[in-house]
Amino acid sequence: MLDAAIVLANFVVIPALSYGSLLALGALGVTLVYAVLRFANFAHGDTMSVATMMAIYCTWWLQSLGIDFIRPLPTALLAIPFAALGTVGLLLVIDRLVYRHYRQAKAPPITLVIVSVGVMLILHGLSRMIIGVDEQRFFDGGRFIVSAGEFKEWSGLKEGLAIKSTQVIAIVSAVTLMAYLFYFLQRTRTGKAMRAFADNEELALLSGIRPQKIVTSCWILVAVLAAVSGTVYGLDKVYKPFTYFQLLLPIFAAAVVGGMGSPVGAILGGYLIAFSEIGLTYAFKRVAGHLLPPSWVPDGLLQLISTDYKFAVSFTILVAVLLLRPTGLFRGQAS
Amino acid sequence: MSGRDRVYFVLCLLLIIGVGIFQSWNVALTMINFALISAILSLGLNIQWGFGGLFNVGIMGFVALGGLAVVVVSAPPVEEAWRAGGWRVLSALFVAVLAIGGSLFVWKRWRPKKYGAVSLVVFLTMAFVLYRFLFDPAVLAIEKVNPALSGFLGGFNLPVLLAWPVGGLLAAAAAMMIGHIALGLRSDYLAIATLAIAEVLVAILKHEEWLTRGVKNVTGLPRPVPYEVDLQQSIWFQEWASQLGIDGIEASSLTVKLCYMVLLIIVLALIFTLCQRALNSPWGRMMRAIRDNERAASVMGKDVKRRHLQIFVLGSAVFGIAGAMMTTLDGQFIPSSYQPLRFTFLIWIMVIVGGSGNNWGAVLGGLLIWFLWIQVEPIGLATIDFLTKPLHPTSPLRVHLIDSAAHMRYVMMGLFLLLVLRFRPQGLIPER
Amino acid sequence: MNLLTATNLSGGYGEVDILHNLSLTVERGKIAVIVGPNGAGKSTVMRALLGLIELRSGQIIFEGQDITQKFPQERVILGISMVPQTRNIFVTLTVEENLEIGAYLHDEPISVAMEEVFSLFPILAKRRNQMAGQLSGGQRQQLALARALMMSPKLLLLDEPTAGLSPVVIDEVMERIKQIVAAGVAVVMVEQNAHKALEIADIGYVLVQGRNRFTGTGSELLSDPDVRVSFLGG
Amino acid sequence: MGGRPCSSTLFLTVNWSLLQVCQLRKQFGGFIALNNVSLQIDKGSITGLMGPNGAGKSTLFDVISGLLPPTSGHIYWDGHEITGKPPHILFSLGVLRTFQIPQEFDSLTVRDNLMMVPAGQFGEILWNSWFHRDKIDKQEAELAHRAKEVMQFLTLTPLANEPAGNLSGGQKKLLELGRTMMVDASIVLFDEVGAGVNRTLLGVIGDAIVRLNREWHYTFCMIEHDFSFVSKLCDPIIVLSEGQVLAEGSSDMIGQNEQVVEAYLGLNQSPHL
Repeated sequence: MLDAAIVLANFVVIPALSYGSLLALGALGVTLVYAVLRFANFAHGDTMSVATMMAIYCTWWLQSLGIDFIRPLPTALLAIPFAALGTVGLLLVIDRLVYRHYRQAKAPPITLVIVSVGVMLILHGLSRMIIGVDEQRFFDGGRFIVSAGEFKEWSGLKEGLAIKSTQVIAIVSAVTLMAYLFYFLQRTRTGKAMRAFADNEELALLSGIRPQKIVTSCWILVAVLAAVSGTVYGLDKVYKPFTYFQLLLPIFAAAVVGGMGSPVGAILGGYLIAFSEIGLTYAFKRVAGHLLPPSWVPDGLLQLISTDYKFAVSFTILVAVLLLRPTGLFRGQAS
Repeated sequence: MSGRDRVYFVLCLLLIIGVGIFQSWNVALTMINFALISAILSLGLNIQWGFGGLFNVGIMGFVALGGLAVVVVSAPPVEEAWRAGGWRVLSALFVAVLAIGGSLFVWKRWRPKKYGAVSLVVFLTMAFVLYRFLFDPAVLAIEKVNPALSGFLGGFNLPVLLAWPVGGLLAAAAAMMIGHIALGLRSDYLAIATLAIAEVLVAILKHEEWLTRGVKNVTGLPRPVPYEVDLQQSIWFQEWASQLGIDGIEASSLTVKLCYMVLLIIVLALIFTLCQRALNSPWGRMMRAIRDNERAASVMGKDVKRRHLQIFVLGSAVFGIAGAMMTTLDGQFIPSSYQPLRFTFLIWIMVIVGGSGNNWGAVLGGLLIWFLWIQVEPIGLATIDFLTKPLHPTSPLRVHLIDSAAHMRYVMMGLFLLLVLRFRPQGLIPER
Repeated sequence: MNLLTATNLSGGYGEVDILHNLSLTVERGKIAVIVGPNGAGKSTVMRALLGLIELRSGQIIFEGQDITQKFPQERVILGISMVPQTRNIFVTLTVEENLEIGAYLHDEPISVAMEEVFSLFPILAKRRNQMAGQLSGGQRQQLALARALMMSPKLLLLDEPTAGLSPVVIDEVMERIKQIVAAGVAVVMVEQNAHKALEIADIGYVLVQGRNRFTGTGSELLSDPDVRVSFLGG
Repeated sequence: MGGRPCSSTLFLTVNWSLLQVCQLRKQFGGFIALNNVSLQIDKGSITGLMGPNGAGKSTLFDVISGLLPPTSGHIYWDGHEITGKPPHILFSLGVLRTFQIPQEFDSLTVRDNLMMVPAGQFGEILWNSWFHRDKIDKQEAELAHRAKEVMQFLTLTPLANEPAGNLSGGQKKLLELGRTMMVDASIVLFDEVGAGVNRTLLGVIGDAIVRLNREWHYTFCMIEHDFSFVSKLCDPIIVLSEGQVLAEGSSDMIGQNEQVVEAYLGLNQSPHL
């Protein structure tokens, strides 16, 4: 019984929690842009990619300096603030050069979506050009917080529980960042102004809120979210420009499922997508092996959908939600 | 077409001739062939976006379906695989279709009743178990049949040219289903939905090995034109080549490419004529009216929903045809080669740069952007090589820059798109 | 001295003028009401006073200062606050947050202003932590007024504050407006509901097709038979 | 209250009404835009629809023309129920409407804006546009001829090849009117044809409406605020207030109806008081 729970935690719950945390951060980035600037930002995946690239270079630099006082934590954590700063600068420059023109011309949202596709291509090309298409590993420090062997010894169970340090980092950093984001949106003057602007732009203008300030703070938040989620994802899995481009879809899925424009929705959507992706493609045979008498355990893997379709799961959920309830499960901004 | 528009096309032609002279005619012809297919894709998107204002970001999926059509139509059948589990797979798919149809029926019938949702879940679970019971062993059996060479069901061994219209029909059928459910969405949601659906389609093609061999690819697909080897060995061809004074091997490869080119031009001309006729007719007028103002068009008696579905299906059929042509040209079906950057976003750049709403513009965009897509790399390489000449040949910066030139195309494409959107939003050849 | 004097305003959206040589004045602590048939350009006057449409000619003086060329934001800072007719609250923010946004341009602490506003609208104090979207129609209208008052404006522009409200609630809202005026704020109010509005007006303007047709005190206008008929659009 | 009573179950009365609206109700959330409106529009009439802002006039048009589904109630066309039918079906019955804010097709020329109107054009079928050009050309020539007449009638001829998006507000209104003249409409629902139109142009439009009514036997129902304009053209006039029919009758009756004047002034004898 306990063994079954451990297997489940090991292969479903913990990976889904850490993956879901990162999806949630990504979806928050998409949803903020949607709420404040009112378009679906196709460039977000590649923004994360460029941010991560900055973090990787910065990590290498710190490593070459021999700075490792935060062992056993990975050096990359020290690099995140620098990457975030760099991303803030990048996004503000892009906004000034690209988006601002269309905002002032009051272009329809669809134009902005196409524009963001252009930005996506440029960022994607830049990351390929600068760091290359290959996988980059920049993780150092301790791999495991709890290793399977230690756990078995300690608990005396047949199954071991392994918790990777990157999984814990993902969950902790996501929760911290989300907490800060909600504090910012709910408690600070600028955060409230941002929500007011997202709610009713004309009235916000009548109240003296300057749109440029809101837009700037929105991009700053998006940059920080992208830097943290991108870097931690790279630590946990691996960094590769194309993978980050592909992350765009599960992120969109999370944002849409939660309701575009709703921060709470984005977070719940992130976990929902992560749990269904991992849960539906996990072979439950090992769990069943601990729960059922040996003669009852079926021959098959007890896997609902083959792992090949991991990504497809989130897209299918996305499409289903779009069709049945386009405002998202948690009521985002309706048309 | 105005004088300036002609200049654009002449410019395209000159660029390609330049490639022929400075690189090689073989390269130039390959480029032309793919540029022609790009022009067809771009026409397809122009039907959807330019005529009707539908924001479809799922082009890749329909192109891939067109590629699948080539496999299904023209690959030789694998008898052993059919015996091993072909019929069982088909019956599993039949069960799946029945289950989906049945669940829709149950949902409609029982939803108001108390146990509607429960009965639906029970029904679906049963259907799923049955489906997996039929499907899994069959797939295993098929994929075991000589996995290094086949391991899939194969096709019908029919002439490959037949695959082109079949690809169109397959894509149209898929578009019909997708359109029925997705076209009611707002434009940006439609974009996300189509992007996702295309990914799912390609994921299926990538992983259903019994159908497509998956990552093992289907190679050696038949051709509508002669093989180089046969040409080289035939006496009349050798004589003809020596008369022209060209090397036999090069002559054969040029001839094959020219044959393809003729076929492609025929198809492009056909689709273009149909597009032009449609656009310059009351049908085109109605479509543009719907695009401009759906509400007013519906009050003026136009059935907006049906028309949207019509152009969605039509444009997707064109993608399917182009996809089949591309797979034929490659001679192989590589599911993992379908990437949204290449098959969806690049087509969007073609239409927007060329001029959406104008068929000439779409064709121009297809030709021009394809040229740039291919040539940005050598041009970039030459530029970097020239600029970094002063550096030592093994200096890390120079090596890195030269390595990265290959990826400049994405940056350049993004830049083109942004520049055109900003300074010439109506495209090179505007709607009218 | 007049707080606001607008003289010979002409302009509109695009090429067609909606306002033609329109003039109006408001004194401190007084209420001016603009009434007239549908399509007379009443709401356009409001937008013109706040600088939301371009004027072709005319002049607007506020506190002796020519503000004709100023941006809407600058006018807000000078003390002109507007309550639009629709979408005039932030539905996803709480009542209190709506008021905080109302005082966005204020640098000093806003608790005093907020207490004042709450004493004027006790119902809002009770619901200060509720989402504004959950308020009833009349409460929403009160919140919209309260939000505009948080800026401590000298002039309040109200665009049909009673539209879509039931008669009992209309009385309530009118009562609040009277209190606001009594506190020294000048009000320009556009009203469909001419009877109720003219009853509390210090000065009334009847607009017909973007022009001044009648001007007078509320009761004068109400008793004038020509005014009554002109409401049918003549 | 105004409006004739009508029973939706026993609809056997022989009458001349072309369009009959019975107990129509439309609710947006808690807001009641139409509160059991019953009225009828007689064949060949020019019916005026007046009322203060927010009385529900445009909503009534939206429901009749199929853009909005009613919450409850029925609409009959020539005795047949048409409640909830989609706009393009109603169009084929001859129900045309214009919008308060002109809804032109801005990238189409003025001529194309007119020529796109008739339904079921031969050339609107894709197959025909490919393979039956000659027949299309013939039909197009007829349409172009009609469009030319309409443009002449409305003094729009010099703008024939201009994209409609470039027109001024008044010209767009004329174009809206012109679109209704491209087909043999049975009833035209006109939403504020006079808004933003100068007096001379309004005269032109008024004349056109009368002529269309007399010569082409159009039935009109028009929302209009300018009482003098309405009283010249319309008989009867129906006044809506707060989602209900307040009064109905000739222009003289309406002009002297104290209730109507009061409604406009905002002193309503609303029944829910």
